[in-house]
Amino acid sequence: MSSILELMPSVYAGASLALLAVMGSTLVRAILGPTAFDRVMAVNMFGTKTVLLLSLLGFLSGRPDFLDIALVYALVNFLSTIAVLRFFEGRPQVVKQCSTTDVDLDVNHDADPDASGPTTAMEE
Amino acid sequence: MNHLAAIQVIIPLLCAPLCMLLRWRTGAWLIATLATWATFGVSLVLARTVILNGAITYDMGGWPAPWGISYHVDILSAFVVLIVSGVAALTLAFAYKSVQREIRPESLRAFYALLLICLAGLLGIALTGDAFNIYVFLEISSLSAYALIGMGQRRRALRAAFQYLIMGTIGATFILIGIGLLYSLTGTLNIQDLASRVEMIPTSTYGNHTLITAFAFLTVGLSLKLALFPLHLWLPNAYTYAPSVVTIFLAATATKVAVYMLLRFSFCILGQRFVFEQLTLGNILLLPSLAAILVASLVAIFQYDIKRMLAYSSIAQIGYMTLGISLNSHAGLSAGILHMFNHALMKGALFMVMGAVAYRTGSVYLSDFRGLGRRMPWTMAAFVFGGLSLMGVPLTAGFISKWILLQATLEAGWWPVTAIILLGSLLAVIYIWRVVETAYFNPRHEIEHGTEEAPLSMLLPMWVLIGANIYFGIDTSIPLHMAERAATILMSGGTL
Amino acid sequence: MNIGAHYNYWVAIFLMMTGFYVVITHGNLIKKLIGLNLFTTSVFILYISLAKVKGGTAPIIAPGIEVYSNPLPHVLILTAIVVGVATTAVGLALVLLIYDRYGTIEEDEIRLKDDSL
Amino acid sequence: METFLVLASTLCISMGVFLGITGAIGIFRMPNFFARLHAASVTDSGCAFMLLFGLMLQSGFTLATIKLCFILLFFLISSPTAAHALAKTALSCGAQPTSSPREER
Amino acid sequence: MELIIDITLLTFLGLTALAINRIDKLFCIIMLSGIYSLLCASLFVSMDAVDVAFTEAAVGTGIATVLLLSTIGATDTQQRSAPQRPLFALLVVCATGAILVYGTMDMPAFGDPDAPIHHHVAPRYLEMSQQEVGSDNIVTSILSSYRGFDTLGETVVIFTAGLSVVGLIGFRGMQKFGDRQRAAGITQDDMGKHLVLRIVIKMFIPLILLFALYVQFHGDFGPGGGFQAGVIFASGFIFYTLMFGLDAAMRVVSPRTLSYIAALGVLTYGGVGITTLLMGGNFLDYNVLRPDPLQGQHLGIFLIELGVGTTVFSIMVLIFFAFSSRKGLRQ
Repeated sequence: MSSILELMPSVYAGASLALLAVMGSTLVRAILGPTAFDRVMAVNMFGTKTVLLLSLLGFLSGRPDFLDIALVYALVNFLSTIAVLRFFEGRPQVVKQCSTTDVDLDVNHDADPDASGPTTAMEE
Repeated sequence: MNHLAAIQVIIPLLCAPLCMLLRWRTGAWLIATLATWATFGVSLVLARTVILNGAITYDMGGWPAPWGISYHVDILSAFVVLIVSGVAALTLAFAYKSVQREIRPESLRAFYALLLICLAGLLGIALTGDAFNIYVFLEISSLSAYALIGMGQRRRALRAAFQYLIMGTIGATFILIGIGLLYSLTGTLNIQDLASRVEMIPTSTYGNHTLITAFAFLTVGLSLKLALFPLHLWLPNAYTYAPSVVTIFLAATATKVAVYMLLRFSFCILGQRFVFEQLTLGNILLLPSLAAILVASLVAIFQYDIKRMLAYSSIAQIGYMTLGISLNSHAGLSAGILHMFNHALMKGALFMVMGAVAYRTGSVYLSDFRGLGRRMPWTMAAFVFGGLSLMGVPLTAGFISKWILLQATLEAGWWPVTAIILLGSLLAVIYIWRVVETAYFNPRHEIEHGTEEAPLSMLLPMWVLIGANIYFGIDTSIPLHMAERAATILMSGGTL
Repeated sequence: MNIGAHYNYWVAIFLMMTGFYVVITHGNLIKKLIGLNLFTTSVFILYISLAKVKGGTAPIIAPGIEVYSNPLPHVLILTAIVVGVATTAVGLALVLLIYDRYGTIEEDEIRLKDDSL
Repeated sequence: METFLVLASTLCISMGVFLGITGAIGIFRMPNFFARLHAASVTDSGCAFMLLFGLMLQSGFTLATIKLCFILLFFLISSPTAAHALAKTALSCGAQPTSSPREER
Repeated sequence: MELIIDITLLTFLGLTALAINRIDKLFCIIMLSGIYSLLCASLFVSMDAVDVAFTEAAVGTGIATVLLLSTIGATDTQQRSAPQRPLFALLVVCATGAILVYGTMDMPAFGDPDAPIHHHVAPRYLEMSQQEVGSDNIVTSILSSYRGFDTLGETVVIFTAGLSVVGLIGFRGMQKFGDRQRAAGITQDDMGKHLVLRIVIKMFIPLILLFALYVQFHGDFGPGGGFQAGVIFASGFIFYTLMFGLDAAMRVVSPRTLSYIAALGVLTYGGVGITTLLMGGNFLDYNVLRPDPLQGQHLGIFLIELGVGTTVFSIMVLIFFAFSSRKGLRQ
């Protein structure tokens, strides 16, 4: 019977390695991401993967009562996403400044802050 | 009454939040002044007990030394605490009128609270016997200093505060790295325990590299805080554009506490034998201090803003202190420690004169001093006496420390260094004379705007400092005695 | 296993040096503060990697666990993190006011504006 | 019972990991932002749910399970909301969800 | 296994640090510094520093990112100047790095159990702290009892940061934000359009505050304590401000009251110290608070954690109010 339970740590180890790989790819997306929103999405995804990694590490090291930290990570990750959205609220021209590749977004006129609605096309 | 050491830091630390709780603005000044005068009283009693029956150790939280944080107050700490709280008491007395002109009324309470916190930070550094606690209180005093400098009227104060913040934090992080490396070798943070375990490390084999790197980082971090010559770039702007009260307080205390930290780390923890024989701290410090004395005094001559001139002269005077330390002799060390005391008196008085002139004429350029000799006689007389003490003219405190320094260098046989010290005093004569000449002997001043004498609340503390300058020039027993005993303790590795 | 023995310290030093480089070279005040943050955070990594004991767990007493990591550096770093945040907050307040009074947060533009007075 | 729990949790965890990896590949393959956001957020919630559920199976009725429930609950609500808000702001700030990849301008 | 996780996390950190150095868009750097703190925090967890990971995540990713964002919201998001004197800087940096690497050559290997630091002061904390201080979490017992004076210094540092922001920016600067908004005709400066977000956040804020209280009082047995609780409590308020606008938030608690709460927090901490003085023990010696020393320790730790929590909460919210009140200045 106990042999089956020995299986679990290796499952945790495999899962955490995979999660590290996913975090790596999210990190690369965060660094390369053309538009600013790509970066926000990458940070959000990075946060959720870190939470999962921590829960796995908690189980791997046999101290599962450290899950408060994982909960705080989720909370803080949500907070920083909302703060970024608040930063972009109603300021489209700021978004262009924050995108790395100076893709020539064909903006015929500079959208004044209050005008909502799509005015530009933004892609690679 | 063995709680003195704790009370000394607690009074300013807890009066600061009190200042914030009051809505009544002048109440904040009242609390601050009472707190500083009480701290000065406590420091007098503390100094007396330390002189009479040796060092006091006080365990915070009741835990014995290496486990809890313990305060170890010896002669050197009592001496520095005396300087810091004395200058603070006089600065607060001076501050009532001067701050009304320079600080926005709504941020007055925050200003006084920050000043008290800065005082508590400096006292905390001088008293504590725990290496990491020094870092915490260093950060407290520097953080409040950044904010205080940032509150200056001119927009360049913000720029100076930001530059000081960046260089100060890098310096503090270097000190943190140094403490971390020392901790990794010994496992303790208490200074005396650290000293005993550092001796046990056979520096020839294991642990030699880490110890040298820890010493290197600590020296660079401390000389950044000390504004030793190559790393002094933040000091002139910080002292020139800060409010006058902040400049008076910082110029007379912050650099002295940094010198105290250098002494405490290199003599008490790393041990005088290791630091001077193996790592030749003497030669490392000698060159920058000589450069500081010469270059800073030279640059001071060409400054138009007199506060900036005095800031450069402070860098030169710090060069004298580090020169005393680098002599690696008992006389040199006591000269360095004594100069901390005398320099605090001189610079405190001179910057108070600047505060009074700024209060009356609004700025302290050389042109503002024209004809001040007649219109502000007391203030300018105080400037003359302060200048004489800066030059090292006999019967003033400046002369005593220069005299002992000269004796120490002659005793060590470094006659070129003595020549440089005398040259430094000569340069001091030039840049002081420039101001005195414009104040007294300048012909007619075109627009005789009616600036009359500075108010009494400014003149009194100024003249108390000038009186102390002269008194300790004549009867040098108390400070010299304390400096000499402190030097003996340091030379013996702080264990006496 | 010598590399594994000191890998933590070397990466901490590399991060320290990157932060230090950012602080020295970049003129933008906010970037300087972020570089300063990098620099101080990597000192924390150095401290914490000192405290780790191979095979030890977090210093919270739990039944049936013997080997714990060293709790003292953790306490030191908790205080140092607070100091780091406080410095960043004061630095950012100064940046706000500098932008208010100078209109720019680039160091050389600020110097230009001051020298042109 | 024991083996069933182990098998179930291994299955859940591997499903979660699979979803995670698809998400990671998705954010690189998708042409524009909205497609990438879709890939990221769906797999995020899925991976989180499956992984945490797998861990819950393993830890039985202890305090850890309750904490895992809290995390799972928080994730199930906050992660889609964040993705929704991000998409809404992106839309209002000018990102144009192109209908098909061929219209590369 | 742990070594592989450590090494991957460290390489990620290196990658992020290099990216921060290279990219010149401020917004991207702030996002990357958020990731940097998250990576640091997970590295701390894998190195068994649980409380430190808690604080680093709550502060580094939460508060620092939010403050940086509101700063570049009020200033500008463009970094214009090219790096100056890179060669000289590279030289200085490599020199310092070389000295440091030279210094670490003699340090004990990573995780080496018989390093000096594990045998001198730390063993007493691990063995005796349960009898003497009575809390399972050794870090909390050192933080609040053995080295309680350090934590008083830490609280004063946070209080100084709040004071400097109040001194530099000032309460009137924050109040003026309201009428500047009204003058600019922006009546509803909040994320009104996000209906879904508004409901979710309204649902979450009470839970977040409850979780903060749990962290505050759970400090003895698990990771947590006054400082972390204060930051989470403040993040609840920051959520509210982000969602419902600064005006509404300032009506909930005005900056002036926040500075009073902060002052009271520091005074609670100092007050506990002074009562121990008056009751005959040394400063901050909790054994004298109650007849039974262990209860005294519990009471003392409870009170000072409360003081730290209140100070940190009010100062963090105060700084956030001050920074977001500068938002309208740029237009």
